[in-house]
Amino acid sequence: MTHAAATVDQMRPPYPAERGLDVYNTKLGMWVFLASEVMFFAALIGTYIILRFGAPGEWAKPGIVLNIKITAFNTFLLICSSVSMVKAYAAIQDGDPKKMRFWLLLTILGGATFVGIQVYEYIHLIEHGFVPSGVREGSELAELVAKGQLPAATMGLYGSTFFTMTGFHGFHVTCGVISMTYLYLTKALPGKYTKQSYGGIETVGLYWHFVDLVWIILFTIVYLI
Amino acid sequence: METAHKRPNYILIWVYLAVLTAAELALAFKLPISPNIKLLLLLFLAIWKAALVGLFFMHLKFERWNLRIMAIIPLPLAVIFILAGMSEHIW
Amino acid sequence: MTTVAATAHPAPAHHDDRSFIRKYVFSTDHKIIGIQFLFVSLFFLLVGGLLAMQMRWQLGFPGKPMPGGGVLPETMAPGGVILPEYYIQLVTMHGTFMVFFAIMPLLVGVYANFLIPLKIGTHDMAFPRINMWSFWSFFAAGLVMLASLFVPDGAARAGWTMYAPLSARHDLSGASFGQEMWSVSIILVGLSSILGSLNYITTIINNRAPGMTWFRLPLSVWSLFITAILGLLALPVLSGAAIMLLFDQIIGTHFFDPAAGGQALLWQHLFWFFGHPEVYILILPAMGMVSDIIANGSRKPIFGYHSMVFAIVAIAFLGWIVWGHHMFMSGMNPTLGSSFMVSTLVIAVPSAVKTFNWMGTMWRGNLRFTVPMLNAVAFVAMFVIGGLSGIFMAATPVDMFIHDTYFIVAHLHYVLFGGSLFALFAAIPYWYPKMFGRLMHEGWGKVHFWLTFIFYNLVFFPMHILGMAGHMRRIYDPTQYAFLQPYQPMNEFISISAFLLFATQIIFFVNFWWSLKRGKPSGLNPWQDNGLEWTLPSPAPHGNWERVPTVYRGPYEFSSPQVPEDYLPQTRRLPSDREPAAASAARH
Amino acid sequence: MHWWLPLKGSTFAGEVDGLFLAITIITGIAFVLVEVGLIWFVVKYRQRPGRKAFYTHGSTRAEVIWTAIPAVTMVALGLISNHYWVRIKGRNSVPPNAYPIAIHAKQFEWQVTYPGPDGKLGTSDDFTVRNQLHVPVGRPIVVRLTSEDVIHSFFVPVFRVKQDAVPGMDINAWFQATVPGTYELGCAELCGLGHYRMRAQVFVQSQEDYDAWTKQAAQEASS
Repeated sequence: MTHAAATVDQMRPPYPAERGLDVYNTKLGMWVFLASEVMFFAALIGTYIILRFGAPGEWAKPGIVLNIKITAFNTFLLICSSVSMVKAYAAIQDGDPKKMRFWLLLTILGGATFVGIQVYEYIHLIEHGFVPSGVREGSELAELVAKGQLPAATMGLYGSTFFTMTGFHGFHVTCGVISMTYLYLTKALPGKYTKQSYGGIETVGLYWHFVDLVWIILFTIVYLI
Repeated sequence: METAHKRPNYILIWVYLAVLTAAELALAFKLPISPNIKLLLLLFLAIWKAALVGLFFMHLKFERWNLRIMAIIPLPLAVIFILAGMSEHIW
Repeated sequence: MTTVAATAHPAPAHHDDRSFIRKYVFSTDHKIIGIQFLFVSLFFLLVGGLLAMQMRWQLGFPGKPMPGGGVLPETMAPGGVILPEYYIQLVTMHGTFMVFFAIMPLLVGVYANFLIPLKIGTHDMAFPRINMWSFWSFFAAGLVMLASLFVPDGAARAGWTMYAPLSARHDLSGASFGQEMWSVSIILVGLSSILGSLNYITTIINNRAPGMTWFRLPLSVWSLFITAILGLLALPVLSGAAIMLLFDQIIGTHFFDPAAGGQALLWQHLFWFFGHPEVYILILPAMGMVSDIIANGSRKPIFGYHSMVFAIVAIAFLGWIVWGHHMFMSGMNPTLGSSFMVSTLVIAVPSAVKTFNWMGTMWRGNLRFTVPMLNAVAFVAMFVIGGLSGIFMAATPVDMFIHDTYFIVAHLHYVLFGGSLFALFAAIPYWYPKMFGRLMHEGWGKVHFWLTFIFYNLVFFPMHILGMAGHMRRIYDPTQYAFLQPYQPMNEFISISAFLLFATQIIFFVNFWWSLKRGKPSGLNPWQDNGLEWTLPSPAPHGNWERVPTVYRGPYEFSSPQVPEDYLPQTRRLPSDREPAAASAARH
Repeated sequence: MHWWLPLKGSTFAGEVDGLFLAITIITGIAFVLVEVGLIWFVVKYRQRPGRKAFYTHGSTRAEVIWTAIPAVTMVALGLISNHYWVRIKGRNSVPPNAYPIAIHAKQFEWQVTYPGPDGKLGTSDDFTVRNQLHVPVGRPIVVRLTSEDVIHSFFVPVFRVKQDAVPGMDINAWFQATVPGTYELGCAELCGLGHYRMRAQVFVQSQEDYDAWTKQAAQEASS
């Protein structure tokens, strides 16, 4: 194994503080990556805000189009999984790998359920006629648009932005679930995380909390406002 | 990297987040107030929740400034972009 | 905090038992990845050049059959005569290849990978495997883009800036699959750059050798660091925009389609919000490497090291708030135009500081005109023209006339060819020995330099005059316009010079290949430089150092009175030097 | 063939050209300074055996000077440019008495709608002509630009005026022609494969000629 590969899983910075940030490489790398993720979501969310701000007429009513109740539950679920993630992190810091495995598994389950519910929500929405291009002809929503309960001019924009933003968030959650599962199977189960070495848990945790944070913003601006 | 800082009470943060989410829902669908105030309050609550996650779950509260900068740098850029894009529609 | 454990890894150098595939194909060695980037992006440079030649043929000799054009299919050039729809594909793909697949990977992909670990004194990148993925996603992006030239309906047709709604709606552009492949390819390029950037940033922050403080970093590393930050934050915006464009194209969303409430200008804001930092991604590394080469060639410390660093930082910071200057005529809010004009003009200040500091470096030097030095000096001379012509378009009333004319084409080529490419013609022979252990041929290098310098100016300087006549960009046949007909001889002149310029590049490519096997062996330090990389054998071995070196001074101690020679390597310990505090831990 | 800018055909062409000249002089000085300096250094300080370069890390005074001079110049240039910009393209720049003409751009033609005898757009006496822009000399004209499909750009080199026509937006650009004659209007923004032939004739006429043409064209359009 090369030197560099060996340092990757180190919980220590490669060099003393005066030569770096006093943060080990993977953690620093994850923070740097998250900075770029912020810009990615800024592009998507910014697009949404700008389109909505300059929209021709009234914005679509989320309360009618979407199923807020189920998404509110999903939001709660994601918050819970963030807490379980941080509990896993606290457990391994205390040197309790068993408790860590329990909380990590709970996080994975929470994340997977979130994705499952989101897929269900998508199917439900598409059945009702809410699609990325707006409203499907001849569907339930199309009737509401015809009756004037939903604005025809902005449904297309709402569909575009809604599915793109929530879809990419869902994609990020899926990536998080996959990487946590991978870490669970290859590192947590074989007992490779210890009180001294838990970099993977901390790093994937940062990612997971970031995904949760993005959802908090998305839930408010897409579903509630 | 031992935990030099006092560990926050994660369950308490969780309760906070849950209560704030419930408050958001109530605000959005139950309270009869003007849409503009609602918008501001909802954004405020969302930022509050996001800040809780960032500060406690992602431990930004306990990191050094040079790492916090990493998280902060993109934010003004995003704000500049959104404001410029919005200004198209107010002239 | 002690770090003995972290630094005491066995050094892997000199017993290399990796298989061929692990060593040269799916390599995680930063130097091999750099070389992979070099070969692939030189190929794309050639492709971009070939596309430009076809454009120049059409502009110089509109409607005449192109020599050798008979090999092109009927859908592009029946009987060798270029069709308008093929011409706009050429325009689009020339820009796309040169920006995303030639200049950017040549500067960042090649030299960030190759130089950063060598110059800061570490064994490899912080995340070697992510680094490998960065190359392979770039490679996949390149293949997709190249393949798009050959699909039915041809490649993307909306210019490299892909202004919506032309790009978003196939019924308006006439392209279909090619347009979608462009979006996919750009998403992959974005991924590649993000992965690369996070690696460079982490490596530079965390993995510097003992004594390598921030203000002892060579300017090349400083500029690559700032470039990586720009790339990290700008490319995700492009990827996001390209994703939305792709969705508009394939799943019928309406982001950029005004017919359904979308906004055409939104694409421009997104694109240029990425695009202007991108412009600095394309020039900052060139500036950094030229600084290294000019100091070396002048045998003098760089003039005003700190202000050079602050100028890089200032350019990068201002680069985020000037994007609107690409949109002065787009119907953007004119008040916003005023603020963008001021920020754009202000960016001339750090650029001027850099130019004067390069001149200050040469002042009272002892100038050695090696091929890298010649090209580096040409960089300064040409970048000045590109920088100064930028002031014209920054002034909004003047931009009203010259926007989207050949004046812009001249300006951007003075920066990207005269700037970035001359810097590469300096950097490639300069670090060639460390890559391949041999020097490139000096005589042919000089022939290539002089011919390129002459033909390059003959091609691009007259374009200013075309622009002042109002010659629009991206038009297939300028003779359509009566007011442009008198300028046709100038278009012919430019085209012939362009063909000669292209032919001259063959010298470079032949020299490059020939020297791989036949070049003069270079030895450790052919340019008598101070950098850490020159303490290693050429080519540098896998893992770089047996033991991480210790740094005692900055990289530009040329002609120091402390030693009789005119250079003083960063690792050489003089009796007066103190051991850096961090070194005691690393030494054991 | 000119080696300098084309004919000044509008009221602000002189201002634009003046600014162009001013920037040419400013940048010309910087250009000569740098290039002559470079050549001088290249010749004077070329390598000679036995010589060692002058060892210096820079001079704060010199750097302050060459930071301050460009900074002051650029800020001044920005203020001057902004003065003209506000007058030409600013929010309230369109003269109130400007004569309105609507131009609808589409792949690949310019549909020019004239207000007819009443001088107002949107009334029944409007008429549309393809690819011909007739304007009376010496009178401010406001062009209302719209686009059917993609982004086009209205560009008349002799007027020094350029403005994109963006689908979904309604953009006003104004100018006042000063020299009667026939000129060309081109599309300056890549708009598809016919971009290069998206051109129109511009006729700057005296008011009488313009009125006569309007009468005739309105008849032709209605018949």
